[in-house]
Amino acid sequence: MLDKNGIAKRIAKEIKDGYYVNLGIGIPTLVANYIPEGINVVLQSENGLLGMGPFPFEGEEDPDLINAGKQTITTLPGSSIFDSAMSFGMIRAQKIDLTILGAMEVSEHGDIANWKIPGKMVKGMGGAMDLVASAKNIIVAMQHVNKAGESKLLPSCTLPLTGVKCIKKIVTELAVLDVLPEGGFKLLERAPGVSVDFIRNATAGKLFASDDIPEMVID
Amino acid sequence: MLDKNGIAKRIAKEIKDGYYVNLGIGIPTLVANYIPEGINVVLQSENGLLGMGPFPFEGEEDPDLINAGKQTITTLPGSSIFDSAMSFGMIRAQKIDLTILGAMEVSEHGDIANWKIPGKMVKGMGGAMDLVASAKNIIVAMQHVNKAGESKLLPSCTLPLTGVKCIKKIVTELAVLDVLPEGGFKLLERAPGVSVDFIRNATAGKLFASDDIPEMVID
Amino acid sequence: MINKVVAGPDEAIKDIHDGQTLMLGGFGLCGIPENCIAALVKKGVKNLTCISNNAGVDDFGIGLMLQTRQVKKMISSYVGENAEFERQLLSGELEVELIPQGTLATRCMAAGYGMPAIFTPAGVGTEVAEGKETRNFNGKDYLMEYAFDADFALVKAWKGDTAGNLIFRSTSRNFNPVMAMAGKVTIAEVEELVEVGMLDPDHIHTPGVYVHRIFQGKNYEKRIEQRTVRSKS
Amino acid sequence: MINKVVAGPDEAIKDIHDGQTLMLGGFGLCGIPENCIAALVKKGVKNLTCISNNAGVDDFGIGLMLQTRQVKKMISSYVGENAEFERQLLSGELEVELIPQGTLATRCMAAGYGMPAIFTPAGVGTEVAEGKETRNFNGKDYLMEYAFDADFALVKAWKGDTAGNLIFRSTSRNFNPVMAMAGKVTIAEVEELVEVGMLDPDHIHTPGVYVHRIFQGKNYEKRIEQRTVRSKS
Repeated sequence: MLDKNGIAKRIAKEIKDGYYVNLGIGIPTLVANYIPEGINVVLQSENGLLGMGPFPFEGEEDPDLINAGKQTITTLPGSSIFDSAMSFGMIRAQKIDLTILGAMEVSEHGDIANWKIPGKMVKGMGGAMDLVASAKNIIVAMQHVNKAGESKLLPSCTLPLTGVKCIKKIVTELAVLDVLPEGGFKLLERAPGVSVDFIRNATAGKLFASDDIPEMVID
Repeated sequence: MLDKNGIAKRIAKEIKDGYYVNLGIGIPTLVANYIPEGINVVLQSENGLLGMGPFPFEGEEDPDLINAGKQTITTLPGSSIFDSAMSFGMIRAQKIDLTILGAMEVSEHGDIANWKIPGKMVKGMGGAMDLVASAKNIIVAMQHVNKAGESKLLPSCTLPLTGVKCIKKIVTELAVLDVLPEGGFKLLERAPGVSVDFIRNATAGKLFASDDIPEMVID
Repeated sequence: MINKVVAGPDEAIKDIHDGQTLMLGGFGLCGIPENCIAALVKKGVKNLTCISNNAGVDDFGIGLMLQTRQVKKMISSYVGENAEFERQLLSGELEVELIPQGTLATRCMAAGYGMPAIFTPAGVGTEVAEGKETRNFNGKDYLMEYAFDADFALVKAWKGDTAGNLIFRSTSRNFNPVMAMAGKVTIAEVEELVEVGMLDPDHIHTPGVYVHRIFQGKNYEKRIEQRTVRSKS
Repeated sequence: MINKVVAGPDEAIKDIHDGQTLMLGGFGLCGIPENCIAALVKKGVKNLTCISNNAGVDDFGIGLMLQTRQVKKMISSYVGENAEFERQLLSGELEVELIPQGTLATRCMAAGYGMPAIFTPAGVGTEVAEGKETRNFNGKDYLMEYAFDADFALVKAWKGDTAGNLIFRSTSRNFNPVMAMAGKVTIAEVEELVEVGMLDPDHIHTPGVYVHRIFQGKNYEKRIEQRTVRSKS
């Protein structure tokens, strides 16, 4: 079973040289730490930056330079700044190659819910709805089951949706899965030491698994 | 009867302090020469400039700095440059206070034709259709009659239209006229020495004229 | 050039009235019109509808106007980290319309570009789409969203000149340029106000035609919401 | 950063094929991709649809591609001052679609911003409106115009870096940034190509994400179409 960093490490392997990538808050942010050597990637922050660099050294924080999570960050040589309309313009126009974001639930049809829990204070969708509706390539980083032990990979979402039929790949602490165009989760890889049956039990939606599902290779 | 510079001078009196103005090609361009002292005006060139200055001194022409008529020009302190989408964005959003342009024909309903003569080579409408459709305040600078002696102020346009119901004021070599919302040209001023009857004869569209139409004051 | 300079925030906002709709630039606490917000609190104008990506924190940004109950409605994409906001929302004192961040930005741009409506796929199939026209182009569904209609836009820039030309610094640009374009009246506060001719025409982010009033702000706090650093070792 | 540099115009345009749709930046002869046009003439690719505000003059700009009969169709707002253009148009060799200048710019922007269509009042009630959907918003009629779909955009910038970031100079900006956003593949030629880090992130007009290939051009003629001057006396 993977920890958060393990999930981030596995997702980092999906990033190809030359990709422009948007990382959501939470586990996706960690992915930046595991981008393989020799792979040139440009991170977009949807408030209006291409070429997000690491956190600043202590004492060098610039209040005018933050990311979409409102964290102080830095730029890199080759960075560019733009307004929020252009930022979401390039997202809508699919200039961003890969979007990685978290989810509360994903359905076997690729629907995603990640912004609202009825009865709880709703903070807002931020850019999530724009990102899931527009991105050509989305990976969801999430826990397979919630704290109550219930599967978050469902036949259909129970929570208010963020987007419909948009998720194609999921990486959890247990597995890597594709969402099939005809519906259903296709098991691609198991976390080290996790059995297919264990994953099946943790997956409420339809699961397709062949007999020999390989273990993930992370390092 | 006014010459071209006279028409331009009379139109210049319509410009108020603080106006952003777009000047079309031909007589409208001359208006810039007669803007009264003490009146602050910013000229927009729709290829992407606010704050158009005079022609450059000989030898100081910059091929990267031209106006919408493709003439070499200069900037002024406070000028700004932008792309053509923003330029027409500010035109559509009515941020430009006054547009002055030429016409082949204007109808008594405020329709304008100034881009195409069937059977002749058509060069294109350029920005004219955007300007007439968007501007809140348009003055047409034109000759009252064409070279064949026919009126260009008509009951309805005979040439392909540039825009409909958009012209509110016309200045010709003979007169200043408003286009009435209910249709018809209302005579406001006569050119020095020109009689109302003369203007009436030169106007094919409906003309409304009171008994005492003042002469234009130009200088 | 046309001089847009006013003495300060009080004069700039003097004709903002109860019940009007304001756009406020900024993302989180980054690039917010601190001086204008302080002046609005001082003036005590009420029943405002505020269009802003976020709603500040309890004691800063739009949060200050929430403390004084000046806001009737917030139109935002994300309103977290604000206890007073949450209290007013749950008690029904505050109306909130949550819209996707890109839709928010693009509805501002639409207003500034004279486009009455735009199409975006954001929110298709979700509750955001309820009551909205959906239209298919090339096999993909889009929502039709309308341009905003705001009485005033309050924006914060780094540098500005007396003609209203604005330059923003780093990611404090965010929503400021698109809101500057969108206000019926746009008020810009700047850290440094310069004479015309001091700014390179090629570097101007917001042309002065969009700005009606400009003043040099004071005492910028520029509070950091999430201070994240790495160690030098 | 991702390196977008190619050796020169021949390599940059090597996969442009007969029958494709190209956008070409520039207004008149100002800010046109001179090197790419020369390479296209050399390559001899044919039956092109060219989206460009103007069509050059007889012996410069797109006019060069008209001389060699490489253009099947021009989509422009103004095509004056070109005898060969006129000849081909009248003889039926060349197809021309004239559209309002603002509509042209905004259809490019729509493509770059992922908006399938936009609304503009330009052309309402004229022959431009024929066959188009008209829609009334707030008492005013607008035409629905579609985003362009171009295989390649060829733009000319002043400076660029190896990551494809572009800065334009003065009014040679014109259509270049909106076309740069709109091409499926965007090729930028620049007067000065620099390493990443040499351009201020706040001054970049076109972020590198929109640019697929960049090269430093040579021998810019920058011909002036209407040389207008005043005397010093």
